[in-house]
Formats: sequence, C-alpha cells, structure tokens
Amino acid sequence: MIGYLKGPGRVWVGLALGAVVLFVLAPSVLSDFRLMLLGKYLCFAMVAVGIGLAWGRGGMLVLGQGVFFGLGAYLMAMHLKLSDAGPGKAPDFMLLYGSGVVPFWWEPFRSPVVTLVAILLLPAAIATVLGLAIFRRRVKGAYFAILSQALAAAFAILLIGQQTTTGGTNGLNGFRGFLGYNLFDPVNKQLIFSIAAAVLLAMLLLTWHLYRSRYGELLVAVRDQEERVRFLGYNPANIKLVAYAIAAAMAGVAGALFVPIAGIISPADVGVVPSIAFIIGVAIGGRNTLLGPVLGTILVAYAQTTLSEQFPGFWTYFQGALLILVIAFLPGGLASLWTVVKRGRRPGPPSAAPMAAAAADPALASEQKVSI
Amino acid sequence: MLELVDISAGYGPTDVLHGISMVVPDNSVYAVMGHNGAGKTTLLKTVMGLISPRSGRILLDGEDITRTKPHQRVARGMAYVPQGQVSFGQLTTFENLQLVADGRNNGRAKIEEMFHLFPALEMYQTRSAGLLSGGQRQQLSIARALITEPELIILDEPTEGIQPSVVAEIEELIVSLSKTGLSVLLVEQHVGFALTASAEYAVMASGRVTSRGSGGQAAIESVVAAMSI
Amino acid sequence: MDVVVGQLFAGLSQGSILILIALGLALTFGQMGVINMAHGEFIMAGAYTAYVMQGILGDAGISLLIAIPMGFLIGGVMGVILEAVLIRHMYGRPLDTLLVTWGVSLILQQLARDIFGAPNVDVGSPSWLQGSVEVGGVALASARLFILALAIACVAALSAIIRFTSLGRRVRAVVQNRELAETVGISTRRTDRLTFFIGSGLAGVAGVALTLLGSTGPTLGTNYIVDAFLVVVVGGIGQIRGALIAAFVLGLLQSVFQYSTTASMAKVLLLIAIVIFLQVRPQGIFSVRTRSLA
Amino acid sequence: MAIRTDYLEVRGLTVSFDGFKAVDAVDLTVYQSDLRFLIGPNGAGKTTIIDALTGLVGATGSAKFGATELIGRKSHQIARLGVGRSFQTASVFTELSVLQNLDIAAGAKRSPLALLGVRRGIPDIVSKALETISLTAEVNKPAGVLSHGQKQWLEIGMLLVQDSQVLLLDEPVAGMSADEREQTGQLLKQVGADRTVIIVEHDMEFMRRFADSVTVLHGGKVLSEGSVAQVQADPRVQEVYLGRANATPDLAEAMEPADNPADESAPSPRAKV
Amino acid sequence: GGSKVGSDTAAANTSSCVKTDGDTIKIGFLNSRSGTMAISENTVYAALAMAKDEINAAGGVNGKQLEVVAEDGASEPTIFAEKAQKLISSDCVAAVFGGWTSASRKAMLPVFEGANSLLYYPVQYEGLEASKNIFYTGATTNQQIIPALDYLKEKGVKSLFLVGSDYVFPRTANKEIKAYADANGIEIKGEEYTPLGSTDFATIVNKVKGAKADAVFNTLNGDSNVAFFKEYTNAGLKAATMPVVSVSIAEEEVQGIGAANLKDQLTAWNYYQTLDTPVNKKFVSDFKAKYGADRVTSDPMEAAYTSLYLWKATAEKAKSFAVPDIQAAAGGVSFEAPEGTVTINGDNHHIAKTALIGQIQPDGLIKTIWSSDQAIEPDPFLKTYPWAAGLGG
Ligand SMILES: Nc1ncnc2c1ncn2[C@@H]1O[C@H](COP(=O)(O)OP(=O)(O)OP(=O)(O)O)[C@@H](O)[C@H]1O
Ligand SMILES: Nc1ncnc2c1ncn2[C@@H]1O[C@H](COP(=O)(O)OP(=O)(O)OP(=O)(O)O)[C@@H](O)[C@H]1O
Ligand SMILES: [Mg+2]
Ligand SMILES: [Mg+2]
Repeated sequence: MIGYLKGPGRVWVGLALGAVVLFVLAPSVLSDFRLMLLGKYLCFAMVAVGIGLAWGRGGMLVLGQGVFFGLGAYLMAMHLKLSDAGPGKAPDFMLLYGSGVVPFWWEPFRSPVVTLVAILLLPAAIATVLGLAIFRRRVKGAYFAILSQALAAAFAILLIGQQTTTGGTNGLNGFRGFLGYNLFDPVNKQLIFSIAAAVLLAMLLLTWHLYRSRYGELLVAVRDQEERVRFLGYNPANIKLVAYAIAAAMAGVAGALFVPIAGIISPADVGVVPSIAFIIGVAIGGRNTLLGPVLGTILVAYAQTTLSEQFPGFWTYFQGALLILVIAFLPGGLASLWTVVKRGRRPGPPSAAPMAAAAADPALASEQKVSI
Repeated sequence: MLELVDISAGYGPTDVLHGISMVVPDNSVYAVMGHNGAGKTTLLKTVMGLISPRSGRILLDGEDITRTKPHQRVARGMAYVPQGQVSFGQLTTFENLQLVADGRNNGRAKIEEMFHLFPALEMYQTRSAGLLSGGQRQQLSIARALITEPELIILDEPTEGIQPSVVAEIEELIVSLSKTGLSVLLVEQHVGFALTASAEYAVMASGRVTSRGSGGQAAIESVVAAMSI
Repeated sequence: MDVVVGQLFAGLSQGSILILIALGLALTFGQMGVINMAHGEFIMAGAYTAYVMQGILGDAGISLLIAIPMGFLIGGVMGVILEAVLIRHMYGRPLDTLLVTWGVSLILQQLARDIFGAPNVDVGSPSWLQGSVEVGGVALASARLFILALAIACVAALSAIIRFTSLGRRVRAVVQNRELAETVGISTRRTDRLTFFIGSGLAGVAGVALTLLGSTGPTLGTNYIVDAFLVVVVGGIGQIRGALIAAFVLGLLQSVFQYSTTASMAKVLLLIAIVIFLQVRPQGIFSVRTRSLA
Repeated sequence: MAIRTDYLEVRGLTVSFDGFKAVDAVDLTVYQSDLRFLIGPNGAGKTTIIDALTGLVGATGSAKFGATELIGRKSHQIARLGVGRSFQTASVFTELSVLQNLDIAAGAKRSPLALLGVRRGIPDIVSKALETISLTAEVNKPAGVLSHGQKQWLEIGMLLVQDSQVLLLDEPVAGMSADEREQTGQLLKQVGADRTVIIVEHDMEFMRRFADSVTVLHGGKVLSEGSVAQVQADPRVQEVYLGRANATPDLAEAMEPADNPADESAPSPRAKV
Repeated sequence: GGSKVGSDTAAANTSSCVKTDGDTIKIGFLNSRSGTMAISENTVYAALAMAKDEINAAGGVNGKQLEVVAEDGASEPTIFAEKAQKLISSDCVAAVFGGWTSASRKAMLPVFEGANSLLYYPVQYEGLEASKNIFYTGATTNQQIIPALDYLKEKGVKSLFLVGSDYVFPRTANKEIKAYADANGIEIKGEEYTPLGSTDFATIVNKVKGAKADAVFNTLNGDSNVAFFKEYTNAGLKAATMPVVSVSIAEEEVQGIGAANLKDQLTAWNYYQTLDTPVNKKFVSDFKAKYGADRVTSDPMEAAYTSLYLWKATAEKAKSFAVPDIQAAAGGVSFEAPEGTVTINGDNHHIAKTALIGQIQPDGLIKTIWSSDQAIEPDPFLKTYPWAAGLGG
C-alpha cells in the first residue's frame, strides 16, 4: 500500500519513542516487581507479534502458540537448571524425583551457545515440520485451528507425564543465575528487562518490514484466496510455512526470555488456555495492525493482573465479555476503534474494514502503525 | 405489480443507487439494461430485500414491502435468479429443486415439469449441484425459481454462460411466461432480446435511470444511443 | 480374554461418548460452520439439568428419563440464545466464532460456579443402571450400555432428519449460501435457530448421559471439547456418518493406547495418529467435493 | 522475449469422476498465434479440460507444452511452466490493490530474497500490463471495488504479467458490454500473437469476430474442429450446440419471433451493446 | 534439594520492607480464587479468614490488628510465584498463608527463599522438602501415607494397586509406597496415572479389576475421583472386597463425589469434622455460624486455620515479626488445634500431628476408625525409615 512509502519515517519515530519508554521511563518509575511484571507482558507481546503475522496477515488461527513458547522456555529453563547444578551434576528435581541421572537429551543444553541456537531454531524447525505436514495437505481454516489447539493440549500432557525429566506439573523453577549473573540482583533484573524490550522492538521492526515487503502482500493474497495463488505459480504451503515458522520462532524467543524474568515455567503456561490467552490479546488489540497485538496483549495482561487482584471471580466475566464484544462487534480490534468512530459506520468484517481503510487512507494506515 | 419509489441503496459506505423509480407492470417483461457496474444487480438485490434501501419504498401490488425479508417476499410471489450461476453446491440437483418444492402440494409435479423443460437436470438429478457445469447450474437456478410459481420473476442476466441453443429456449420461455400472467423483471446485456421481449425498459448508468421507454425492436436504436454515452 | 473384551467394550463405550458429544458439533460446526467452543458448556448445562431434576424429583430413575428431554430443551434454548445474540452476526467468520464462543464459555463456566458453587456435584444413577450386565462372562457396565444405546438413537435420528426431511435440506441449503437460501424462500433466521437448537440440544443430552459416568462441575465441558472437535475433523466436516466412524475408531484406539501405555501417553499418541491420518485424508474420512476455489 | 515455437499438444486426455467421463480421450493441438475457441454445450467438459491442464483435477493421457508433460504436476508447478488460466467467475485478491494483484502475479519466479524486499515503484512489466488492460487509473484501488468487467481485465492482466505462454481463459467476456468485449477481443488478439491461447466462450458473436480456429466439444469428446465457418456449418454442431437458429450469422435474425421481423440496420439480437 | 532447613540461597535482596510501626500488621493470603483449584482453595481461604477475624477480635498479634492482602493464585504455579513476589515486595506482608498444589508450593519456594520471607502452607503433601522459609502445617508422608500403609498391613493387605493423577504428589507418594511395599512384602499389582481432570476410567478400572489386588491406594485429585469411583462401583467392585484408601478426599470432596459412590471407602488424614474434642466442636460450629450450616470442615481448612494461630503464637513468643526472629522462635511452639495439640518442629518447620484413618459415612462425613493416638513427629525426608534410604532425600 502506498501508505508504507510514507511509513518508514513514522515507524522510526515510533520505535525511538518505544525505546525511550522501555529503556528509560519504565526502569526509572517502576519498582523491581512491576518492572519484572512488565517484562513478562513484553514476552507475551512477542508471541502476539508472531500471532499477528500468522493470523492477522496469514489467516492461520494459531491456537497452539503455547507449544513454541513452551519449547523456548523449557530450553532456557533446562540450561539454567543445569548451570545452577554445576558441571556434570544433575538439577535438584531430578535428584528428588528421579534417579539423578541427567537424560542424554538434556546434556547439550549445558552449553549456553547450544541453548541459544536451539531456542532460535528448534521452535521454527518444529513449526516447519508440522507446517509441511499440515499445509502441504491443504489442511486449513478451522481444521488447522483445532489441530494446533490439540497440539498444545498434547504438549502440556507430554510435559506433565515426564515428571523426572521435565518437572511434571511443577515445571522448572528456582533458577539462581542467568548466564553467570545472579538472578536476584536488581541490576541484573533490569538488564534482562532491557534485553526483552530490545528483542520486542527488533521483532516489531522485522514484522513491519515483512508487512510492507512483497512477501507480506503475498501472504494476504494467500489468506484471502489460497487456491488462486496456486495458479499464479506459487506454492501457498511454503508461503504460509514461512509466517508460521517466524511466529513460532518469536514465541520461542519469548518463552526463553520469560523464564529468567518469571523465574518459572510450567505446563500451565503452555497448554490450551494460555495459548488462547495469547490470541485474546491479539484479537482485542487488532490482529491486522502491527502494534495492535502488542498493545492488546499488554493491556489484557495488565487488566488480568490488576482486576484479578481486586475481583478474582469477576475477572473471568470481564475477560469473556471483552472477547465477545471485541470479536463480534469490533473485529478490527481496539486499533480500529477510532477509525470506526471517525467514519461513523459499523465495522466490516475484520479483514475488509481495516485493510480497506488502510488502502483508502494511507496516512491513516501508517498512523496506526506508529502510535505507541 | 412492482413499484419502486425513489430507491437509494449501496454497500457499506459506498452509495450505488441514487433515487431509482420504476413500475413493473402486470403480465409483461420489464427490461433493465446498462453497462457493467451500472448498479443493475444492486437494484435487483434491493428489490429482493438482500440489501435494504437507504431511502425510498418498494411496493408489491400496492403493498409496502420495503422492510420485509427476502423469504417473505418469496412467499408473496417473487422469485429471483441471481447472476453467476449460484446453487446449493452440496445438495444434489434434485434436492435443490425439492428444497423449493417442499410444502407445495403439487411440488413433485412441478419438478417433473422442470425436468421436461431442462432435460440435463433430469439426467444429473443425483449429482451434487456443485459438480454441474456452469450452464447446467444456471438452468437449475431458473428451474428453482419457476417451481415456486411466482407472480413476479426477477432474472439477473439469465442467459450468461448458457449454450446458444438453450439461450434461445430460455428466451422463448421468458416471453411465453410473461404471456401466462407472470411479470418479469429482467436484467440483460443482450439489448436485442431484452427489447424484443419487453413491454417497457430502463437503461441505467452510475446508479441512475438515464432513459426509459416502451420496448420492442423500435427502441433498439435509442437504447444503443443511450448506452453509448 | 476378559480383559480384551473389557477393553473392547471400553473402546466402544468411549466411542459412544465421543459421538454423543460430537454429534451436536457435527451439526453446528459441520453444517453451519460455527466453531462453538461453548458447546462444552451446553454439555455442562445438560449435566446440571440432570442434577437439578434429581433434586426436584428425588427418584434417580424417573429424573434421568425426564432429564434427557429436559437437557435437550435446556441445551437447545441456550444454543438458540447464543445464536440469536451473537452467532448470527458472525456467519462466514468461522475462526471468529471460535473466539467469541470461547468468551461465552468462560462466562458460562463462571456462571455455573456462581450458581451451583465451585465444588462438583454428584448425580446418582438410577438403580437399574447401577452395576453391570454379564455378557459371556464379562461384566459390561449398564450405564455404559445405556449411553451406547442413547448415542446410536441420537445419531440415527439426526441423520434421518438431515438427509431426508425438508428441515434437513433447508439446514444444508442455508449453510452453503445464506443469501441464496433467503431468496428461494427459506427463512434463514428460523433455520439457523432451529439448527442451533438441535445441535445444542444434543449437547445437553450428552451432558445428562455424562452424569452417569462422572461428576458434574463447571469444567465438565472443557474436558471434552477438544476431543469432540477432533472427532468432527477426522470424520470430515459436515459428515455425520464420518463423525460416527471417527468417534468409534478414536474410542477404540484410545482404549488400546491406554491399555498398552499410560493415559497421558494415550492422548498424545492419539493426536499423532490423527495428524498422520490427516496426511492421508486431509479432508477427513468423508469429504465433500466441490469445484469452487474457496 | 524470444519468439517461442512451442505448442500445446493434448493426447487422449481423459477425466473421469466416479466412472463418469467428463472428458473422454480428447486430442487437441493448439499452435501459437492461433486463437483457439473451445465451445460446446453446457457440461461438455470445457472447464474440466482447463482444470485438467492446470492440475486442478486429476487426469490421464498426455498434455505437453513443448517437451514438458503437464499432466501429473501440481498446479503451482504448471503455472511456473508458463501455463496460466482464468476462472469462469473472476477471482482476484479483493483486498489487495490492482498494483499488488499484478505484482504478485508477476512474481512467482522471484527468489525468496526478492520476496522479502519491498517493492519500489511499479515494475515495468506491471505498468505495461496496466496500460494494456486500461486500469492505470485504478492502480491503487483495492480490486474488490472494481466493476465486474474490470475484474476480468485484471485477471487477464495477471496472466500477462505472469508471462504465461499458454493462456486458458474460461468465459473471459461473460457479462461484458459490447465495447468492452471488443476491447477484450483486441487485447486477446494482441497477446495471442506470440502465445498459445484457448478461450472458452458461449458468445458466438464474439467467437465469430475473434476466433482463428474452433474446437467443439460434446459429451467430453471432440465433436468438430476447424475454422469458424466450417464449424458453424457442421450440422452436428448446430444440432447439439448452436440450435438451428444460430447456425450461421445470416440465420441469426431468424431467431426473432416471426411477427417481429428484423430490421436490417439493427444489431443482431445476440449482440451486446 | 537441600537436606536441611538452611540450605544455601542466593539471597541478594533480603532487606524486608515490612512495616511494624503502626497498629496493624499486614499478612498475605494467597489462594486460587479462580481456575480449577478454586474449588478447594476457597475453603482454605474461608478458614484463614475466620482465623483472622478471631485473632483480630481477640486483640491481634503483638497488639497489632491483622490487615490481610488477599491474592488470587488462579490455579497456576506461575501466577502463584508472581503474586507471592508481589505480596512480599509490593505489599510488604509479614507472612503469606496459602497454596495448595505441590506445583504452587514449588513455584513459590524460590520466591520466599530469595526474599527471605515466610509462607505457611496448609496442605498434606509428598514430603522430601524442608525450607526454612516455609512452615508446613499439613501432613508430610510419615503422618498420613505411612500410617495408612501400616493400617493396611495390619489388616492383612498383601497387594496394592496404585491409582493417581499425573502430577508430583501421586508420583512421589507412590514412589514412597513402593519402597514401603518392597520392604514389607506387599506386592504392587499395578500403577496407573491419569491426566488431571481426566474422567475416562474404564481402562484403569478394567486393569484394577484384572489385577485382583487386596486394596487400592488412591492419590487421584479432584473430579477424577468421581469418575473413578462411579466406574469402580459399576464394575462391581466394593469396599468390602477391595477397599480404596484415598489421601486426597476430605469432607468437602465427598460432597462432590457423592457419598453413595464412596460408601465405606477409607481415607487417611489428621483431622475429620467428626472429631470429638471441645476445640473442634467450637471450630465446626463457629465455621457453620460464619459460612452456613451446610458447610463442612476438612483437614486442609483446619491446617490453614491452625497455621495462622501458629504464626501468631510464634510471633508472640519472638515478640517480633521479623523473619529471622520467627524462624528462631518457631521450634516447640504449640497450639491447641481442632485436630489436637500440634507442635512446630524447629528443624524442618513441619508440625507434629496425629494420623487418622477414617471411613466414609452415608451422610458424607468421615468416621475415625483408627488413630495413631499420639502426634507423630514430622519426618519429611523419611530419615527414620530404613526402607526409604534411596528416595532422594
Ligand atoms: N459487495 C459490494 N461491496 C461494495 N461495492 C459493490 C459490491 N457489489 C457491487 N459493488 C459496486 O457497486 C456497483 C454496481 O455493481 P452491480 O453489481 O450492481 O453492477 P451491475 O450493473 O450488475 O454490473 P454487471 O453488468 O457487471 O453485473 C459497482 O461499482 C460495484 O463495484
Ligand atoms: N468434480 C466433478 N465430479 C463429478 N462431475 C463433475 C465434476 N466436475 C465436473 N463434472 C461434470 O463434468 C461435466 C463437464 O463439466 P464442465 O464444467 O467441464 O462443463 P463445461 O463444458 O465447462 O460447461 P459450461 O459451459 O456450462 O461451463 C458436467 O456434466 C459436470 O457436471
Ligand atoms: Mg450484475
Ligand atoms: Mg464451464
């Protein structure tokens, strides 16, 4: 869209603004606890950026991102556990519940480098294999959504079943250090927060570029008329695969950063419910925009924290109602709210309204993308 | 039969029709012509109730039906053959017909009648309509409309995609229908045929009626002139 | 030998439960394209109906027999309300219905908690369903036999309706093309509501049946919803006979896996089996062919 | 582009659906710069032939373009081999702009890296196509708001930028008005000069005006083949397809009801104005 | 896994922010008020709230009124960890009371150790843990599971079938049970786990039936019990022929499972509502008065109620709310609890408790049929049991 031609400047301004907020403002005004909380939200937001790409642009309702989030998180947690235990030794929980022998597939993750590479590649690789199996056979739409959801359920069950090697329901926690730094030290906490913030901004930049690239256009084409694209000489499976793998990689990295920030990862963070929670944030923020998913996710996570502090039962109603209202009546998400208000009309279907608006009013489109 | 009073309509934010008025008389064909995108289909959809007009009224036999639902209009004797050979693809040909014959006492006989009219449909009656060829689907669409024994039939380019010999039959059919007490609102690109068959015509451009008159061969020249502006 | 027959029966029984919970979905998801995550909560509502009926009537036998039609009614009415308030704004957006109904499901669960209390409640089985029937030296739980029969009855009734009645034709027509259906004289609003009524009603019936096997609580439906969708997916969307076969095959497989591995592993293996199956038949056991590009 | 001498050679093409042979041992040879019209009754198997040639339905027999066998390949591979098609109902990407539609169509052979890049300006091939299909003014409009006819032009434009050597067009002028048909016909003549083109149409007027050769299909088999005149004169074609009335141009007027004799100067009833 | 309280922790930030200069002192209640565990944890919350009201009415602790900050753990370990952090560092509470699942406890443990703060955990658990920052007021294995096994052995049980939910408590408990069985000539005929919340027990009951064990040891959690017991009864299995001993079914759960399904089955706890002591009578009647006559009391509720009083007693003994002072003063602090006299073990922060085997009555209450008669000293690492040598202590 033409709007993008004007976009770059604004996006850079937006990113700079985001950087100031995250690197300067947040650490100085927030307590350690709140900063770490925000850090967690940022991790969720990374998953959301990926979902925005796969779902908003690619039309693949990824209901199982918890799997990739979990993969990244467990990889990181395994490394932290091993390095806490010390060279050649087994993590505490293995001594407690198992034989105390470190399984062979844990061993490579003693190395921080292997761990890092695995975090970057493994979720994407698994997504690629899965994607090949699914997209090549033209499983799509609701089929894909349900399958990916079942996948999340199976992954959580698998983790729970392996008490002695994955910590079972307990998950992995009680990490003391992160790459040699003491995790209890506030300075190091701030450092980790900054890493998360930087990664999120980098992901936004990457996604923004993807959206305006030819690939981004192609992805929309595949979303809307997959079969037609086939007759132009593309294999839609591969196009979807790329978005799915990138989304998986983002979720994986998010999971990996979540672990030192939250200090724990457990199957409850990776199953069906958390996977849907990711989607909720994206839907509420606006699946079709760049920043919508990020802001929506942070908003929802924040609301959850504060509202459930005050009214535990009420939160469930609130979350349910929010989801219903936004998806049913404002499918473009909150990002489309002011467009709708401004135009004084009912929002169209999710794909049509914001895109059409963006196409018709380029200034508007790029505006949406930088307003942090 | 049908009277449109100052109808304006459109999709979402875009306006397509601007103050259309016309009267479709009893027992005759009323032809609507116009270039692509003139708003013909939009007009028919509005008449059928698929789009609610922003302003104006639609009267059927003097009764205001502006706010009624499409299926209620069907119950009042309207039938619609949409543009583009649409059918219920996953129902068989027979079920497509049965669907509208249900609850009519002479339903079965009506279906037979249609089979007589369109032998291809009888041949492929157990095939899913979605597997029929384009033209076969169009025949099915027309048959489905006729089964309801409408008083007013609305046809949107009914001969598009149909083989010439069948086109001729359909054209004959339309003419003969209008003689048996049926009103026809016909959108047609084939000016020659449209005017031959019709008692009255209107030409549309950009959502407005730009010229109108009584049909017949004599009108061809003025219509051609009206349309080539 | 006893164990083999026992497992076979367990598999069939599991299959009958799966088909019972998936049948309504085969209608609302398969036929209408609505991914109703609140289907699980309709099941829950059916179960609570049985609980309430038992509270009112006391006798477990009579209350069960009355609870089945009541469960159908309650589930159905809830479905109609859902359809009228939300779903009808969302036809053609299947993925969005998934999320909206997920929201509904959250709310209904919390509502159940607030109405019936968080702890699970128990619905007693009538005396004639307690214990088991000896067949060739193997004890088959009467409650499970009853559910098997109920499931078969429901499948037969539903397929007959969909295939042979004018209602069935209308339902199928509306699913495929709402606009066209209106213009051939079908009231889509009424048809939608009726379809949803039947589909959700079946969920209610499933809920009543489930009280015979387990406890009734706010999360009853959540436990089944994913399985139910998998049945529909494997069966082929819109295919009742597909769902039927899928349910029994999955039930038997699950029983085999469970016996030879662990319950957790069985779930994982089952999913792997499904993914492999979809490699062979991506559109499910039965699929509808069309020429359209969509 | 170098003139290519490849041609399309179809031998014994058969498509059956549950035993029903929709296309039955069809032989078809189409050379470059020979605008071939494929006509025949509804359900004759015209669309199915196109489906088979583009991998949408499975088929037996052979269909070679140059030395390459098309049957058995996947749709996207066939498209890459230079065989493009349009659909009986226009299918463009309604949410993307005209430019984006064309750019995507032009890009199947781009490297992954190029795909990840941002389009700068309008590629030459696209702007040329835009002119050819007269959509230059609409370049930034979402394709969804185009009129029916414009959408069909856009589809043809997409085939052009796709650099297809074989164009399979399923009723490309359906629903167009006469002047649009004329333009489209000219366009097809122009692009067909160095390409192999098959056009499925029911509009006889259009066929007479632009066809170089015609193949008539009936019941999945080739019924007749030859020039427009030859085919029109074939009584079997008149019988199953044209109807007596449409057999020849001169007979067209005979279709008019007898009580309403044709005016010499009036366009033929089949003409769309 | 430290073997003793006082294992090293990298506590870089232990300066407490607890305010002790006003007339109130803040404490935190951290229970799942939403999610799957809310069913159980709400009852604990109610008991805690009652204890708080009583204590405040009686003048508070060290002369200060208790001010409660309640948080929802939402049945998720991660949220428990997060909220614990919040209670400690944002709300600056003097101690936190709550948690139920082992997963939630394990998630909170590093938080409390890292900040050097206090958690009072009120539920029986699998043992093999002792943190100087946690006080365990529910039973450890040698106060519940081992007495239950002793009881079965005494009754002549020669073989067992183990059924449990797939999480840490059942798995660890069964590990201990197997070690015990090994040493005592009891044959384990089978060991089966189902995912939490699973309701499909046809296969497992089929296996149980085929195994023909003398008794079943049940560590299933929550809803699964209903399906299990219904299937059990439907398959024609009875308490008289093959009793089931459960360690996670208390009065509250019996209501949901249905007393009819549990007729005459056994449970092992340290407290039942039916206990005939004046303290308990008052506890039960106060509870019913506060929350309704149809409510029941259960072991975890009692342990939670007791935990607040134990903290009070310790703080008063230490005359301080500071964590090191409490830790130092805790040993030997005792309280007349509804279950009887309980005493804190200063070494492992568990409490001495009396073990009880109960039989489920048709009215849903549980009747004591066997008692250890005296409080059993807590031994979380089973040091005093030779057969438990290799269990990872
Ligand atoms: N769903 C829609 N949303 C927005 N605009 C639409 C929609 N359908 C049609 N239009 C626009 O409305 C105008 C009139 O379209 P309509 O289909 O009524 O034309 P028509 O006269 O039937 O043309 P044709 O002869 O090509 O069928 C066109 O400009 C078209 O782009
Ligand atoms: N997938 C299918 N399964 C079964 N029958 C099919 C299938 N596809 C097409 N057919 C049948 O094959 C025959 C040829 O159809 P095709 O669409 O090729 O006809 P056509 O020549 O394009 O007709 P039209 O001019 O009406 O578009 C028809 O009878 C049709 O019903
Ligand atoms: Mg039209
Ligand atoms: Mg065709």
